[in-house]
Amino acid sequence: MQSEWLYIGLFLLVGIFIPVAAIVISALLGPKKPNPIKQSTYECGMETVGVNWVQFKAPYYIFALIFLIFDVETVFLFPWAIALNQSQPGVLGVFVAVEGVIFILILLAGLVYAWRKGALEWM
Amino acid sequence: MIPLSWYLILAAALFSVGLFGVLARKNAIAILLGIELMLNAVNINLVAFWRYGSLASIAGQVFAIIVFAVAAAEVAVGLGLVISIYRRRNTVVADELDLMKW
Amino acid sequence: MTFWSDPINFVAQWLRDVFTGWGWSSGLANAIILLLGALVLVSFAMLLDIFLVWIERKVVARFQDRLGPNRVGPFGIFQPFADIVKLILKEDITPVGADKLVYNLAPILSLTSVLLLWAILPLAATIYGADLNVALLYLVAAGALGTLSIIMAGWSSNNKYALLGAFRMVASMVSYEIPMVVALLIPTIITGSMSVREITLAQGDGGVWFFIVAPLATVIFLISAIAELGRSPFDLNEAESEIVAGFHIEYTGMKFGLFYAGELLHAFTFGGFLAILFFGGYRFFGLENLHPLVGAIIFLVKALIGYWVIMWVKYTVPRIRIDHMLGFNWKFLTPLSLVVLMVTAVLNQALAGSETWVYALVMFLANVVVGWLTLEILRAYSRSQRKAEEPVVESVAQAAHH
Amino acid sequence: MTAIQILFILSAVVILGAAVMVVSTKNLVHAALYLVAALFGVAVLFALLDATFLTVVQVVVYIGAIAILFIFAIMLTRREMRDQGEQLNRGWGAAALIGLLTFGGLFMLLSSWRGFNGTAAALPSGFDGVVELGAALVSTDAFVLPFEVASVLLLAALIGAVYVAGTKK
Repeated sequence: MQSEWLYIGLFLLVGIFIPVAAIVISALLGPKKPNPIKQSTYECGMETVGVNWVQFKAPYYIFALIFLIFDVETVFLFPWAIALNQSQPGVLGVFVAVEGVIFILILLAGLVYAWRKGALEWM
Repeated sequence: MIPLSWYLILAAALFSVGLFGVLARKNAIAILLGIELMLNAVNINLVAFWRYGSLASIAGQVFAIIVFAVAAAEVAVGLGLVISIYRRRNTVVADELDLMKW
Repeated sequence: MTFWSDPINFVAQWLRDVFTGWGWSSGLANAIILLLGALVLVSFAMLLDIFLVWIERKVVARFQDRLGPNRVGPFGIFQPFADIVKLILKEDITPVGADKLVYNLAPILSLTSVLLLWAILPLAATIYGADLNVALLYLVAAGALGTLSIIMAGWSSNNKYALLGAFRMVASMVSYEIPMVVALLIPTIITGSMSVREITLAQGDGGVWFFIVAPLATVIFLISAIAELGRSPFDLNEAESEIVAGFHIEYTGMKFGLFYAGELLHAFTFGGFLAILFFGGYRFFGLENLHPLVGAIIFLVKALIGYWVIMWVKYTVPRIRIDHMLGFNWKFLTPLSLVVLMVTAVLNQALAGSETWVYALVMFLANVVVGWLTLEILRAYSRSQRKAEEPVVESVAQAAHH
Repeated sequence: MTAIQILFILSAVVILGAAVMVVSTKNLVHAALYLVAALFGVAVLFALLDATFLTVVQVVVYIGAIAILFIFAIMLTRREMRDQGEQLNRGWGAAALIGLLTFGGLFMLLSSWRGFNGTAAALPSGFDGVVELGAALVSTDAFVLPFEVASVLLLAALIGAVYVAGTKK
């Protein structure tokens, strides 16, 4: 696996180099005439009112939270999905599938709870 | 080849830095950031012990995955508590949350 | 192995001989060859990206009954080059109060996260980069970096609209990541591997393309891919009429160009992954055996078709509201994908060792049944909704009458 | 000094430098972004340790989900996000001492262990960590119980977090 990671590491370097080069070339060639109006925050021509870091609705956070739990769940499911095909056919194989099904059903119960609690609504 | 000691020393240092963050930070969210560092130090150790120990038992990696789940649960509940407290008390400074002091 | 039968590996082998002939160690020679390979592939992707700009503009013009660029070169094909020159020569404006480092890192990370996907694309049987055994999770991981770049751009711009757009975008991207990951789990179950190369191989000799075995997963993957890309109908991050342009509102010149290039290349790459996961990748009924380059062309054509479908959706369907969008994901797409996953897993085990056509047929029928049940449930739900609303409408009408 | 060792030292420097910034920077969003850098460094270490699956999981879960949630929480709890001012509490000197003592204690403890300078055996050819992991997670002799318990843990976390964070004022 290490040569695969070496390739991806080199790919990362090249992938960072290309956009950096683009920005540097553009910075060298482009004009630089800053003035306060040009650099002010863009709000369709209106003067900016108040601070720019406004506070957010809580639902954004709730959705990110539910996502976090489900994301971790999928991490567990990937090894299970691979183990499915490695297991023996027959009753034992179905048993392996059932283990995962139980896992998913428990998580679905969480989703149902969040749904009933109204956490999936955009308040 | 990297000796095991390098990983262990790095993990110990990372754990100590995280511990400092947990003890010294005022902001409750920053304290949770420190806990994340400590959990990562633990994970480095677990995986290093798996790699340098017996490869046949995959226990080190399984433990590391369980740590991922625990970290996710901890962050979800911890940040949930912080936000709930913030709504009621309008502060996230851990020292000011002294309702239960007595 | 001659040059004609396998050009890429032939050149790699030749370079290896040259390098070791210079007295380099084999490890260094290998690293340099990999670096050259990465350079060639990234340059190819960027060149392709330039033509994607032209394709996108031409196609959207046809959808909207216009001509599109037609002045620079035949069919306006050199228009993107003129655009690039313009973008390079534009002034780069950093707004007051922006967090400079994060502000500059965000567009770089945005394009890099897309380019990283090309490291695992199998272009043909012998033309592929890294054959990771966790390639599908790698796809999700690169998407995670993209999400991070958006939140960095939105936060560092010091602009309300930018932050609002970033929050919307991230909320939708992470939400739709769940059905996407579940859709990725289904080819994993069928193949027993997360490697994109093995998934392509499993759809070859003696196998069927996975969109027959898993039609619902194909649709779920397509929908969540469109959401992940932030394209219409899920382009709430831009929503010109509400938040002007979303997270990249303050970006000018080349930095904006990087976001734009990243978006187009991302869409094309997802077209490619759609082809790999569900439509056989570089395979086309044995035609790919003629020559590796034929396989690469087949793959690119399939990816272009996938890209075209994404464009077709983008320019046909209007934007939907954010609560509808998140509701659609969490209340419909996620439960549906998990149900499909469970059915696929159990059937895959029950059918282990059976003939390919039996396996494909049963899987297809199971998908049809699940899809039909879903439609029935939806129909019943909308009927009950309509019943709940009707009396209100009548009473309002009566009140107005009196 | 081999290339692998140089790579290790580079990532170690990144991890520790970023970790120090996480616990000391005043801007909390920066702290979260430094955390991302530290986590990415740990992912590189996992790749060096041949734990392919954990490498991508580190990026997917930590950077893609946990770091995002942190940034959301920071933005939710700050009316004005650029708060300057002191971020360390009064006892930070004692905390630093405890941190140093912990490191010293761990170092003493570990260096007296005979496996401290152990080296890794080469991976057997055809070793696929993901397949091994999957087999272990579903095997009744190994980790099927933790596998299911993890699901219950996540369910509990989901219910708890939605209950705590979702209540309206």
